Amino acid sequence: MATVTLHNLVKAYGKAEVLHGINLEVADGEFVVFVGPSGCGKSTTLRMIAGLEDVTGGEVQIDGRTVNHLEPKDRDIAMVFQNYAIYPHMSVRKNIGFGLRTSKLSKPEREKRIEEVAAMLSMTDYLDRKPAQLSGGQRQRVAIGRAMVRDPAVFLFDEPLSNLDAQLRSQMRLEIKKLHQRVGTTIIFVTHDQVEAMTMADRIVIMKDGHIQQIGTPAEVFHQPANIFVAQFIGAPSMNLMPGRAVSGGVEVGGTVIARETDHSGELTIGIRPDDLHVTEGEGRFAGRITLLEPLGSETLAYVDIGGQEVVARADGRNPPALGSMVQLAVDPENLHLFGADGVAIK
Amino acid sequence: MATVTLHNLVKAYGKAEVLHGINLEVADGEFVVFVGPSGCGKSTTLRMIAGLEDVTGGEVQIDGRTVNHLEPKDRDIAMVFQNYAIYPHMSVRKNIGFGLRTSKLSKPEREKRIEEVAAMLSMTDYLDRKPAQLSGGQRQRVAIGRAMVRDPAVFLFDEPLSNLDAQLRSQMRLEIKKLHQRVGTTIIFVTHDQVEAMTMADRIVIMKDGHIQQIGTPAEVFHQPANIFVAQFIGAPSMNLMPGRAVSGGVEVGGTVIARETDHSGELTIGIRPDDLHVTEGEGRFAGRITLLEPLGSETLAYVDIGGQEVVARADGRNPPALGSMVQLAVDPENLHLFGADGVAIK
Amino acid sequence: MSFYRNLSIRQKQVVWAWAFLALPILFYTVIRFYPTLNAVILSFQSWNLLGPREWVGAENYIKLWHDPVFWKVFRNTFVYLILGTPISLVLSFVIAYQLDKTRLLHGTLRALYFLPFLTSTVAMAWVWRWFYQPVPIGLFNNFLASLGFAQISFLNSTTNALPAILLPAIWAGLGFQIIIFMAGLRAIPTSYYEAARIDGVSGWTIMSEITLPLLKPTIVFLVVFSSIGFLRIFDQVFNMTTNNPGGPLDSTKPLVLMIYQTAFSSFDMGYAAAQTVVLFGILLVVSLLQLRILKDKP
Amino acid sequence: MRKPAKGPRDPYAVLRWTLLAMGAIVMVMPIVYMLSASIKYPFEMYDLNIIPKEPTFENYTYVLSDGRFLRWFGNSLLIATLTTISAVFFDALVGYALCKFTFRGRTFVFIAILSTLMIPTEMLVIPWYLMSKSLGWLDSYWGIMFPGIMTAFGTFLMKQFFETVPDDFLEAARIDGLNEFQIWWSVALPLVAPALSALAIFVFLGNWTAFLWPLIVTNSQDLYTLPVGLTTFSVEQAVEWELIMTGAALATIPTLIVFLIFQRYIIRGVAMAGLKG
Amino acid sequence: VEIEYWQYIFDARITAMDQLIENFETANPDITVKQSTFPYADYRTKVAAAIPAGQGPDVVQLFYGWLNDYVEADLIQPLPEDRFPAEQIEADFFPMVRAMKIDGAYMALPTAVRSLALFYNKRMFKNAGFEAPPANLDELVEMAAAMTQKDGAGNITAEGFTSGMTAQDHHWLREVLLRQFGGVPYSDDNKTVTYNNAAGVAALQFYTDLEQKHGVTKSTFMDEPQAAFKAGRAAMHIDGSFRIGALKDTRGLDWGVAELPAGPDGSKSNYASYWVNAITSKAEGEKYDASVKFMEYITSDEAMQIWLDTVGELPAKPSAAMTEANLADPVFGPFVAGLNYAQTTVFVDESGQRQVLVDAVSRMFLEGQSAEDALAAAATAEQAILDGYYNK
Ligand SMILES: Nc1ncnc2c1ncn2[C@@H]1O[C@H](COP(=O)(O)OP(=O)(O)OP(=O)(O)O)[C@@H](O)[C@H]1O
Ligand SMILES: Nc1ncnc2c1ncn2[C@@H]1O[C@H](COP(=O)(O)OP(=O)(O)OP(=O)(O)O)[C@@H](O)[C@H]1O
Ligand SMILES: [Mg+2]
Ligand SMILES: [Mg+2]
Repeated sequence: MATVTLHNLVKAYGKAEVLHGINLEVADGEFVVFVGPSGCGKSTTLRMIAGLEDVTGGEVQIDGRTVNHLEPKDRDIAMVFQNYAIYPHMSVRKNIGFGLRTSKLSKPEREKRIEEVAAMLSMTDYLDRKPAQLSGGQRQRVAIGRAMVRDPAVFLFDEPLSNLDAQLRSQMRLEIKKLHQRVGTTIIFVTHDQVEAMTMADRIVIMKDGHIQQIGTPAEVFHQPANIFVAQFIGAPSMNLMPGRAVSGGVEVGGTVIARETDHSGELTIGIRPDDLHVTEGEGRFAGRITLLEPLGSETLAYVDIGGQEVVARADGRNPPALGSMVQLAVDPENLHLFGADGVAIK
Repeated sequence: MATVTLHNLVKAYGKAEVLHGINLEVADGEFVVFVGPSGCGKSTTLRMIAGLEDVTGGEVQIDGRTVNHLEPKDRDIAMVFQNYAIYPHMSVRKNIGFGLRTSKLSKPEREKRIEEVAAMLSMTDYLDRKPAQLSGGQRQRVAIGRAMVRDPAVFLFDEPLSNLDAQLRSQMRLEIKKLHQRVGTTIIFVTHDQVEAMTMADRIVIMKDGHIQQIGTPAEVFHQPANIFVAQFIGAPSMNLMPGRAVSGGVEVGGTVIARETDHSGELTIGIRPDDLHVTEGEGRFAGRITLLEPLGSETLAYVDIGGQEVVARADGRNPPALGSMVQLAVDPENLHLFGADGVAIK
Repeated sequence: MSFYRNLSIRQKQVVWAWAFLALPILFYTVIRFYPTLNAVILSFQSWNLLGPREWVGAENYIKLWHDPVFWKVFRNTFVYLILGTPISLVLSFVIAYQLDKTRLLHGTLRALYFLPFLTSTVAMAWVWRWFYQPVPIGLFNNFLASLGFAQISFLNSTTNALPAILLPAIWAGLGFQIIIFMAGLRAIPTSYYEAARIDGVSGWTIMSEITLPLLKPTIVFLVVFSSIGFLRIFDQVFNMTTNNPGGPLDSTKPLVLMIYQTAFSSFDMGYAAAQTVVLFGILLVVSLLQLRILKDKP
Repeated sequence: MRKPAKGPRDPYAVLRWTLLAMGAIVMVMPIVYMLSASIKYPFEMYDLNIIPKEPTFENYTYVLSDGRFLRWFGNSLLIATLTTISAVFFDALVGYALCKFTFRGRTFVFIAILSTLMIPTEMLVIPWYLMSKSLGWLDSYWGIMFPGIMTAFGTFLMKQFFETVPDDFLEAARIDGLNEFQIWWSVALPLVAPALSALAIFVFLGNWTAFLWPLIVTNSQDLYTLPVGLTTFSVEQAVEWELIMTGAALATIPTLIVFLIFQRYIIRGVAMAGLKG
Repeated sequence: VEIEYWQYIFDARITAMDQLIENFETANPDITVKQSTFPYADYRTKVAAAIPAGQGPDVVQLFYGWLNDYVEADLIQPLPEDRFPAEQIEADFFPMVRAMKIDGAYMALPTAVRSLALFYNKRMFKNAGFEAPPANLDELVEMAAAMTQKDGAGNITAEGFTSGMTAQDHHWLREVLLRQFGGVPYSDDNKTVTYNNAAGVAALQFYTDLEQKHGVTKSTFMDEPQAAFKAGRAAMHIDGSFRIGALKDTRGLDWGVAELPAGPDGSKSNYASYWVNAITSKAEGEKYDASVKFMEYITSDEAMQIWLDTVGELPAKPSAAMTEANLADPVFGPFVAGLNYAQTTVFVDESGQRQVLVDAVSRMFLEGQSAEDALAAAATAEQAILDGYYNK
């Protein structure tokens, strides 16, 4: 187990700088998830930690030691790849054992270690199969096993779940989370799926275009997004954004004034999460017509047109409003998110 | 626009029967989604409707006419494939226009039609690009455009969204839904993702192992699943299932008796959707320890161990209970699902 | 070691790359480039292999330019290319395309088509030569004669001999091309064809608008390598015309055979070297042209 | 590779199959004639019947009774095998380096190696001979083998094949502490195993039938390869064809057997070449 | 001391040489001779690659026409005058061996020489009622015509006479027919082509008429003339003495040998060629001495007789060749007799010069050129080859 520190990390490919100074401290045993849209530099950061890419500027420290020039194998890390990178020509046992090739363990010790890891992943029965005979989830487990077997100080995951289907994905998510609880190793996990980030992370690092947008616990980034980008990126369906204005006594949005005090004046962007915008029987803040309904079972998402602007609101799952009907939408002023013209959140 | 009727449809590959008599009536303009686990026969059914597979037994009727022996092109259908099947060497324009090659339209008419479709899909600016220069969602739109351009009576979609990432998937879902509202063509859509099925379908057909399990509206299949399979398949996270028993005055489950009358007696399986199982401050039905938390932002999923059985319950997003704490779980007796030993739902 | 440790990842890669390549580069330099260079130098010399080498300037090239045999050979070489490459490609494509649709004994048929690729050119050249003989021993002519047709002079003819020799060359390489084509065809997703069926486009359109364009990488590969093969044709010609190599009247002689004869019958090494340099130029230009034409076009 | 394509109904199936089968028969006809000639007496050589009136294995007995034939066969086998191993090894090494490492001069090296395809070996024989002489390689197995221990075509093929290996596999191994050579050897190579088998058969065939250079470089008959040995049946102004055919048949049969046994594997390997032209 | 000897592969020659070596080694216990042999078709290439590299043999067998190049390149050492006195050689050997004398020294000597003769199929002769082989060219044409068989479509199924410029016919044309029609192929110094005249045309015309006018032969018949004769599908065939061995073992073929037919004026001519043995420049010191001894032995009368008995090639010395026994031999007799009036062509590029005549005939057959034009073109081409060589 170890801490990981990134200090002003910069990466350039030729002239193109793709990471512009990343600073991050990962505590010992922490589960940190990097999330962000495609191409934002998540993998690059991870690969620099792993030692698969040169560091253009700044420092990578593992357990307080600068490792910029260390070989991957000397960094005491393990990595799991998106396409599993398990070798199709080796049995599960050999695949898992592969991580031990350079270790100094004796043969029986290795075998024991492999069995242990397999047991931990409930893969004991499959040890002698070839990957082709495994399901996607099992393959992913083998990949994790191969990383675990060396008992590294830091686990790195690069979108390990994105090749799995929805059901498996949520299952593996849980497994990895539980594994972390059990072994307690520091984990850095890259994904572009915010649900994964939310459900697994101790802390989330949200990146965009080679910059960190926000670092925080899932609750922080969800409830106090640092800027519009984070607000939209985290949470599904995405936060509704509406143009608004700070007025005396509150903010004006969609033709209504909502009592919410702010130091800011002038143009604002108002964000409301669909979950905070309820279709209500009584009097609401906004009125609009339902253009589309997405029944999700226990709830229904209603797409409501209020004065030419479409917003998503939550409605009941059992008795959803009718398509095309006029509805009232209620929102708690506390749940408004305010952003300045520069997109940064306003307290 | 047309109706589609499947009458006792059977398909066998060699000796292996993979569809065992499918009966279905799709109304004119209806949006029907086939959903089910991998290998259950969804694609096969769809491909038989399209005319890409021979019919082993039974009938396929489109608009009342038996089409078993008709060539695909004569069935007045269009199909969108999982991997889009758009030609990498043709521009978007040519790809969309490909569907018109056999039509009798004049050149300018074709051009007009292509532009129309492109406009409908907001792809006008991309008409002269090659697929490689498009994002995944745009490619999918091209595939839909190629199907639309011929203005068929029935649209067939075979998992068209499964190659897209989560964000894009939910966006495309909406687009297809809206498209359907606009053009009103009959649509048969295959997926293995229940969220897609729920949000898009007028009616859902749930299949397993070549048999239909249930046909119903999203609300029906969610709230009144016909059997355990449907109950578990629809809804995320999956319904909690617990062994129980019918006793006088209700059902016994997890050590408590819940007042819920039923004609059935003896062993039962009790299903409770995570959404119906709330972590509560007050007195609940069950007590247990929280083993894992999945914060989703507006709510948190709590994995609770009640007497050795793990269930998933819903907790507040802003103030989730602490990991490892003892909590009470509340459930409304109305929301219990009861299944007999054969897995079939009991009223 | 510590020097190596302090290298960046990229630099380490460079070190490894050259370590991997060290022996091969030595090999290619000594075994291939040096003799090639030697040939280039030799093309400006006169040497009968036995005596000393003498500088003669561009004389060999001038001689080549004025040598009517060279121009004939030059023409032949291109005829081999211009007939051989398209014919073998079309044939192998047609067979691969049809074979791809066949399931009954698919593997066996494929193996039969591939077999000729495994045989020795010399032995097969003899069999073919035998097929081509006039009556009473030639298979084809006996066949013609038994049907009452006049016999055809296959090899002893200035017009028929070249195609007659080309045929076995095509025959021998066909199996390889068929398999490559089949692999290319298999790599095209079925859904492309199904989409086209649903759109109701005709078989010909599918072929010209979908199959062929999508096979382009395969086609480029085969065109380039089969062209190199036909431009370097030698074994078949040499072995089918052993009595009169490249004959009759040089009508079948390709450049490589001319080089061989100049070098090992006339022992005019300098002249042979000049021919080699010309051949090298032709191969280079043709390959580059093909790559350009086939790869660039959208 | 997907299964052979299939449409629901195919009206031309029978016609297609018949034509293909006929084509296949035509394709193997010359081979059949070779085999047939090898069991004929000289006086029947020029008859066209496939099954000889008086079949005889005398040619085989004659060829095989000459102890040298077996020796030549063994030489060919040894040389072709060793060369194949070496060529597959080095071609894979170079192909890998050119595909998976980025370094300045990569394209140049690649083009340079490919350009060697354009020089006919006939012209290189004399320099090779002189070189072998000064290095003392004449009349030795090594002397026969050295020009073939690496091939440009193989390098090209291997480069293509390695393109299909995702970098993740290599990086995973790098993290597991393997050095680049180990990565190549124990990760990359097994991943392209079918391709290696295809390359192996090409190289093997090429060496199995090589003629001019083995002839020039060897002095003693003990070192002859099969094709060189076979030409000893051709004498001044005439050729003993039935013996050549027998020798050719004997030379072809092993490759046919190897091919038939490993057919699937070889074809899969060849097929990999086509995927990313 | 061990010396190395090279020749091409031909079973009888190898056997003969093995025996010679055995005898030689018994006589000279301190010397061993190692024989290496190479396929005939590539022997020349092999030798040319090896000898300049100093790799080859100490004593080598070369076709007489190749010798010049080797001498010029100093790859062959002259035979020592004391052991091989020129007068002695000129007295003992057939005169054609004088071509081996370069700059006053003998460079090489043959063990045996070969000449041409007419092979004939006795069974076909009997069937056609002929008793004796043709004595002159007219008879040759007549008898060939009588024995040629054709199928309904006019395709030849059995030839009266074989022909094939790529085999021995170019020698027959150049040194035999040409002279019989009154011409000479080359000037005395061998540097000029002299056959482009009426005699030459007549000879060429005679040759091509066999196929084109008389239809008694077809040059492509059964691929090779000897194959047709061997298969019993040709009545007459001109070939060298080296063919005897191959024909001897042929099942069901009854054949005889006769001298080449005489010309229109009754003149006889023949073509003789030979392979010579020479000492390469590699042999030095005691190897050189051993090589000289070996040369002495393989050019001795004893060696020649062994060679004749084993290989069927004729001794290079009249004293050994023109014995009663040899002349009376039904097989060797005609060849030996032919040696009396045989000519040797001094080639500078054997294959090139052969090709010139091959092409001349091809042009007449395939392109309908007249004999005059074909011959004129051939003369120009061959002269160019000669000039290229002599004016270097
Ligand atoms: N080898 C390279 N050469 C040049 N640019 C590169 C290279 N690798 C990555 N990049 C660029 O660096 C940026 C960050 O890439 P990176 O792979 O880290 O993105 P990512 O966040 O992992 O995206 P994804 O979610 O698609 O994996 C991208 O703009 C990419 O184009
Ligand atoms: N060509 C075929 N030959 C034999 N069996 C087949 C063939 N195609 C499909 N099957 C079998 O038919 C069954 C149904 O396949 P189908 O493709 O319809 O499943 P699916 O529901 O579409 O699954 P997925 O979600 O994986 O696409 C499977 O068991 C499959 O193995
Ligand atoms: Mg990435
Ligand atoms: Mg499917």
